[in-house]
Amino acid sequence: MARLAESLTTGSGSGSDLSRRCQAMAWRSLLGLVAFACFGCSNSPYPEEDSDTKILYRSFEEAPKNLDPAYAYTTSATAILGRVYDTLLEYHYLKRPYQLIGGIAKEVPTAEVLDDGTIRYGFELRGEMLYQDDPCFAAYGGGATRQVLAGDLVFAFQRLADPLVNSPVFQSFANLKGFAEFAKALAERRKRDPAFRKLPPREQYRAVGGISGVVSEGPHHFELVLARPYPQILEWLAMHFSAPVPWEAVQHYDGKEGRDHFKDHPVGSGPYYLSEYAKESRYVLEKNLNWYGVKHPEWKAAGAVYPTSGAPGDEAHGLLPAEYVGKPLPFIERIVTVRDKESIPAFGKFLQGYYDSSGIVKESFDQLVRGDALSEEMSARGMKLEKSAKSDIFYLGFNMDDPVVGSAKGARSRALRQAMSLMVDVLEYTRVFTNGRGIPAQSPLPPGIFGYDAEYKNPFRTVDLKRAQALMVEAGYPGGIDPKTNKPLRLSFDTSDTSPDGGARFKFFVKAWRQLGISVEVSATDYNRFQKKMREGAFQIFQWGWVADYPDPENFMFLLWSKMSRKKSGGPNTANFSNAKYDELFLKMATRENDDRRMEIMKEMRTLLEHERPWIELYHRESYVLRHGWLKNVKAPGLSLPVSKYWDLDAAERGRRRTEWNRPIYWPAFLLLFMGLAIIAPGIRTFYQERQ
Amino acid sequence: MSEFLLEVQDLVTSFPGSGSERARVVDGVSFNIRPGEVMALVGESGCGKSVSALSLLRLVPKPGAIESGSVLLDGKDILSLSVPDMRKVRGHEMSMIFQEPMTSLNPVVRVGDQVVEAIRLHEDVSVKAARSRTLELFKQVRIPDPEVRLDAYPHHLSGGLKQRIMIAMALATRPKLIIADEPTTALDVTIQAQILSLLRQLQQELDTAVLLITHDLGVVNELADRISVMYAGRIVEQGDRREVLANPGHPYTRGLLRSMPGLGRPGEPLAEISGMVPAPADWPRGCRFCTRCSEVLDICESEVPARRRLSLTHHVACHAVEATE
Amino acid sequence: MLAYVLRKLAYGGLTVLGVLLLIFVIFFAMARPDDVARRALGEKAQGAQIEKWKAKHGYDKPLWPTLAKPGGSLLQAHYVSLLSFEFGNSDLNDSPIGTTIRDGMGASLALTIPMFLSGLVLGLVLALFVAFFRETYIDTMGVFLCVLGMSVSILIYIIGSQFVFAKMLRWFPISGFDTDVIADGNWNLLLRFLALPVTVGVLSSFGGDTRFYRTVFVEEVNRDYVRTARAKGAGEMRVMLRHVLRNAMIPILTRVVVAIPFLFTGSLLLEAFFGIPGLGSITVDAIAGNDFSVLRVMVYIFALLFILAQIATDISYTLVDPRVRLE
Amino acid sequence: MESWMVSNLVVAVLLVGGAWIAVAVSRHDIWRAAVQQVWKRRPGAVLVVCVYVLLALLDSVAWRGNVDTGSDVVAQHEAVTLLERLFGDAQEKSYSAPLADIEFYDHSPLKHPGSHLFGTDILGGDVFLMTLKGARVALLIGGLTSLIAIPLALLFGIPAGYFGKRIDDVVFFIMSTLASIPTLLLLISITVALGRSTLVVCFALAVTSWVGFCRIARGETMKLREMDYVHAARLMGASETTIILRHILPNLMHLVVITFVLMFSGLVLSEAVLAWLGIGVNGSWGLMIAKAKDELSRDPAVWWNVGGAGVGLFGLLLAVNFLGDAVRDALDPRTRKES
Repeated sequence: MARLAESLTTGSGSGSDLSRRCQAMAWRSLLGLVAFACFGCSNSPYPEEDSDTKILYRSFEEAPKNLDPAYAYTTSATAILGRVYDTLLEYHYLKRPYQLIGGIAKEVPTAEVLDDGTIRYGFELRGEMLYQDDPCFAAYGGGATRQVLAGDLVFAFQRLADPLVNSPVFQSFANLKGFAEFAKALAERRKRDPAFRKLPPREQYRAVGGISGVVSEGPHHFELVLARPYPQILEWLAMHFSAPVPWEAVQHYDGKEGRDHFKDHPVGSGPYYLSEYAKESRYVLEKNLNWYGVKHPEWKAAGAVYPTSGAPGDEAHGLLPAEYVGKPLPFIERIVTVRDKESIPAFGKFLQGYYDSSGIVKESFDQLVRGDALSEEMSARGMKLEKSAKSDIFYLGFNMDDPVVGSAKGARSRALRQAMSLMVDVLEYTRVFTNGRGIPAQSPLPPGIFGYDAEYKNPFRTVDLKRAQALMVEAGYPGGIDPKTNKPLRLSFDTSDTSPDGGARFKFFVKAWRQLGISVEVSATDYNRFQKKMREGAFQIFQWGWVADYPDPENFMFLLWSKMSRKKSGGPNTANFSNAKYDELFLKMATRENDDRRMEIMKEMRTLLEHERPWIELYHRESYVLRHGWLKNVKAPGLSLPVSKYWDLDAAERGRRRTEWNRPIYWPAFLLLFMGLAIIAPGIRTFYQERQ
Repeated sequence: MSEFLLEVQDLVTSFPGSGSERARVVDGVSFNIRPGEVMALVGESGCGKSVSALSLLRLVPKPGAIESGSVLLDGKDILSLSVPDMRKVRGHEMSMIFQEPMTSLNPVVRVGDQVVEAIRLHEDVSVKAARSRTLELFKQVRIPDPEVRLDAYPHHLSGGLKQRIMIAMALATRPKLIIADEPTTALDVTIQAQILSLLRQLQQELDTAVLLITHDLGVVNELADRISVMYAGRIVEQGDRREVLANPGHPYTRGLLRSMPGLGRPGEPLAEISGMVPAPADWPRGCRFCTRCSEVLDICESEVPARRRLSLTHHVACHAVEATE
Repeated sequence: MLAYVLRKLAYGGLTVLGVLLLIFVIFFAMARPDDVARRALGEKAQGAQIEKWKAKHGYDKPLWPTLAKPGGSLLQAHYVSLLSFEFGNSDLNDSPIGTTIRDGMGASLALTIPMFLSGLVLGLVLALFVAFFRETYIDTMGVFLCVLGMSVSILIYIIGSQFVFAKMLRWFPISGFDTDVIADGNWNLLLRFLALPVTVGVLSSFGGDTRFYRTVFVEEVNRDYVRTARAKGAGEMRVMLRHVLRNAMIPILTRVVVAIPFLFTGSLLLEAFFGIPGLGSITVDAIAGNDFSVLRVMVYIFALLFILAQIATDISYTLVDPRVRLE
Repeated sequence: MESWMVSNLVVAVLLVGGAWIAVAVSRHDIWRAAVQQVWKRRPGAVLVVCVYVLLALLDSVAWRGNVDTGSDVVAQHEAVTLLERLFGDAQEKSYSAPLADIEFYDHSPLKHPGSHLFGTDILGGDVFLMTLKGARVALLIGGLTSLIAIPLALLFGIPAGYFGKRIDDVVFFIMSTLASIPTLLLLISITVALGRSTLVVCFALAVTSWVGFCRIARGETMKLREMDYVHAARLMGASETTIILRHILPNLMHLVVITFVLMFSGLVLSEAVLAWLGIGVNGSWGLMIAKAKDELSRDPAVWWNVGGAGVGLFGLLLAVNFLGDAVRDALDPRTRKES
């Protein structure tokens, strides 16, 4: 501009002179731009020097809130905790249905029924396991690290019971002998005794006497005693809740004097440790050289080497390559996880090679997937597609306390629910909204869970307009007309999903029910308002989903257990379904091992639900995971388990691909520049000519 | 070289009108000024005086534009100068004093600096030198406490002082011609007299030519050597001050004179010219004064009156006047 | 002057108290402690856990003070914690809010300061340019382009620029940021991350700003003192830079200084779409996550900055306009 | 009374009101001159705005019956607007491109091939029709919000400016408090506190936008209060109410009109951002654009939805912005002076 000013003020008046100046200016700015283009322009979000290391790049949408293993219960936290903490048991990487294998414990124990009716599980721990290096050990007179002891497990279980930790899984562990009593004693003693309150947690636990059903004998033997049969406890042991926790870490990281909080500073014995944690934006996991799998490759422990066998078909899929089978884990040096709140930019970065794997955003599905396989274009880029069924269920629920759709009117309202269930076409729904991803649900149970029956077809879950109309007559609303008002029956559909996308999805259901003459109004409110309605039972129809905590049918069937009713107990039975027969069957089924009798009971429950229709089951999600060719040994887990210790990647190949895919295109910049000049230059000339 | 400092020939300045036609606000104006002479351009507001003045400096605001004519300053054709050359003329050879001293000074710049700027724009002198020149100028225009005033902001000063500063600014580079556009209209009567006498004095001291634009015949009487009377974009009468005032040829000039207190005969009621100057779009085809003229003839409405000579130094453009050849 | 500033500050303090009350009313109308707890603990939390959570976070107190127990209300706790700048911990993830905000501010400023400065300079230069060529087709086109720019939603700018510049032309990363980049001084990478959001930010506010500046300039250009300057023989450039710009600074300052608080609070949309972990992004998370404790602090800080900025505006007037005196 | 009847009634009121304003305007020289000047300067903008208003009116007049509703039983009991009647039933299954004969993704033939000028959306609705219907929502947002905000601003601004002292202090306190809260947060909080509906969104927008005009009204009133004719009226014994209603208010009307037009585009744009945050108004262009964020990244991209909404929004804003300039030039005495 200064140059321009100069040329204008001293302008001698001849147009050609001015345009010569303009040309000079244009060339100069072009050169500047080229200079920037050569050195500064690149769409890579990472520093160049990292490109040769075996770093796995991932993205996350929601920030983890809390990394206390006893407390954290979100997918984003699990992604860190599952890698940082080792658990007593683990799931086999390849086998399906899921199979528990030893983790810290050498083997999966069997239940022993004791004389007093309690059930005991005994665990033999591996010796010589170390925690990650952490200053907290030195703070209490130790070295850089120390051994993992059975006492740490006892401490971890005591933390689960501690009311101050406020663990979300308290109920699930309450079947342990003495668990609830311990919690109560702790609370009372704290209330009574201010001096006691000031003690470190470990000493408090010790002073109250511990949990009678959680015992360690020597450094490597650990025992659990259940007061009641609860076979699902073993599944819980494969989760981070009961992972061994060093008391030093809990005591040291108290948030005082510049120290972290324990919830932001996990200290574990797993294959990775957390080396950098900017909660809102990114975190880095580094290979833990103290991990027993790294220190003792000769052990060939099940969870520490690449498996030698898998599920049928794994071999053909290249999941058992010779160069990996039996090799010690982990292969990847570092895991960098970066926050991307919006799915579309995140997916764009995956396509550019800056993330190694990604889910498929539905918007790009049609470009990527043809039928069941990857499109040719994507295959040519070396991408691979992994599919798996997730252990979850999405459903529409009725509020069973509602006077119109609920159970109060008995057979009439049941007929209404049946009619509405008959109208929802899940296949069409998944086709429109999830690219056909999703298995139509016939009952609450998803595939891979005991009790799932692929043959079973729910008679009320195939579209049948005639039958639905007949049921409407039965329900007292012929043609959908409410005899009271002489107008179509009005119902309301509540949701807290206020996104535009959600709007379209709910309209789909509304459109379906309109064919019966039912006018359903969607009321999309914010989270709080929605929660209030749910709490108070002031709603009629809603959509909800449930993701399994562990692969057992009990974890699904309890969603309709009357004790879990949202209105009465704040539990997850949001339909407020209450049926004596169902409750009785549920209690019978819950504590049984997976045997034929259990199967029978569940069939009975299924039939009951089929008829009562508190839910219109929609679908079980299928997860499609895309990965680049340089990422190896990937098998998609249906549960949210961190399995990246089994993965490997080829950094050199990745570097080549990234460069190849991301060469900047510069010519539009020059074009723009020239267009700008072309527009302005004649204006300046005419302006000056006019002034002469 | 002619005897005139400034020669204006058939100057036409127009503004966009209602339709596609442009309204000629200044329509064929011609006059000239000798060096050291005071020429008064007289007329009611809205008759094109100010636009004529601005045309001389080529400062007609957009979208107005000078259409044709010629302006010669010392024989130099102002209208064909390049923009930078024109800039050298402004403030240097020809400067202007505006009607509104209140708004014509930059409110956020010290008044001294504004005068310094006027000097340094045309002369390559140091700030210090320019400042001492400014101080001299302030003294010359009789500003009390000139040292203090140098650093004052316009809002610190009264209207009269501001106008003195405007005059100082106009004199800064000793121009040959000063255009004074109603320099006293916005001031109190007592201040008016002071400013007028100051102008008169300075004009005589410096022997500068002045184009005085005013509607006030009293001012004219006091200052002017010659008078041009303007009505609706045209000059209707021109001549030596004494001749025009003593023997006005045009009914419009007579009207102006009659409506002046003090110039008519004592005891006689003040007459007024009925109506107002019509807007440029409504200007009649013939004599533009015909809608308001008390002596209107048939011919007035259809034909533009030619210039008639009353004496060697006195012209008038009126159908009702007989030329004395 | 000092007395004026003190009086203004006192008035500002009163406004802050009002703002705090408004925040309290609004947020507690918005969220009941139960809802906050459920959002923080997740869908699977049970009744007893929620009660414990509420007790731990102090949400078990009554909302309003009562005669019997004037001390122990939430309202009082609210005032005390904010006025003493003891922001406490987030409802959602229990991390100390003070630290979160300090960290986020860095990222926000890294985005907003370049955006603000380049937007200001570019807007002023272009407005001067357009005003300089007023009444020519460049002016008409400039105004048209400004209105054009104002008539496009910022969402379209963001989506479009990510599509064109990052995906098609591959000039810049689609999104991303790394707070370490600032600490490491990796300017190349930082520039790469910021190029696109800064461009979008400038583009979206550009039309309105430039048009405003132009209006101010054109208004000033038509003033008498400008005519005086020209009559003195000043060139157009000189007229623009020395006379017009200085007078135009007065209305422009109001607009500019009042925009400064927004620099600290960041930009909700840009930060969300470009993955910049600044305060805007934190605010969006807090909105989505029902994090009352963070939201109220954000509003409070904004209000403080806003009030300070207004006083700063008043003071800056005295710097550019000799006619203004603060009394 | 059902909502469609209300809507019809509103149309009637608006038409009568419009006619009344037209008559009033034609009687006053200043206003008539202003209208003429605006028309002369920006005839295009005026025409475009008129088209939008016409569309909005067409989409507001509704009645029941006389339509073929296909499988939709409920629709027989619902009112259908004039605009929808003009288009008839144009439902498809899902996406189809503009003027296509087949569906976009599964390539099955359409029910109404070639009739969708802007294609169809995810549920098979005609995008062109939706775009046109968006005009009503946009005008509703702008109009209703102004209808709340402007009287609010006058209600607070005039007494503050006229009486000064305590009243002024209180109003000024309210204004500075509101202005100190970030707009977006205030908007969200209000919608969350009051629930989500068109009315609430408009109310929230009004609460966040009235302060600016209130400040102007207050300042202008202060100026008018010192005018000679106000003093004269006071001397003649006119009551304060009379002075405010007869002398102050009419002299603020030009500011009202200018504010109304200038505020309009900002409101419609704000709604688009709100839509992204999930608090948009049903059927608005903002909602269509927020959806398009996902649709554009589909591959092949679904661009016509955002295209339709973008064009609709852009056209209106462009016209309104130009109109706003013209109206301001015609009415604002500050810029009215000839240059």
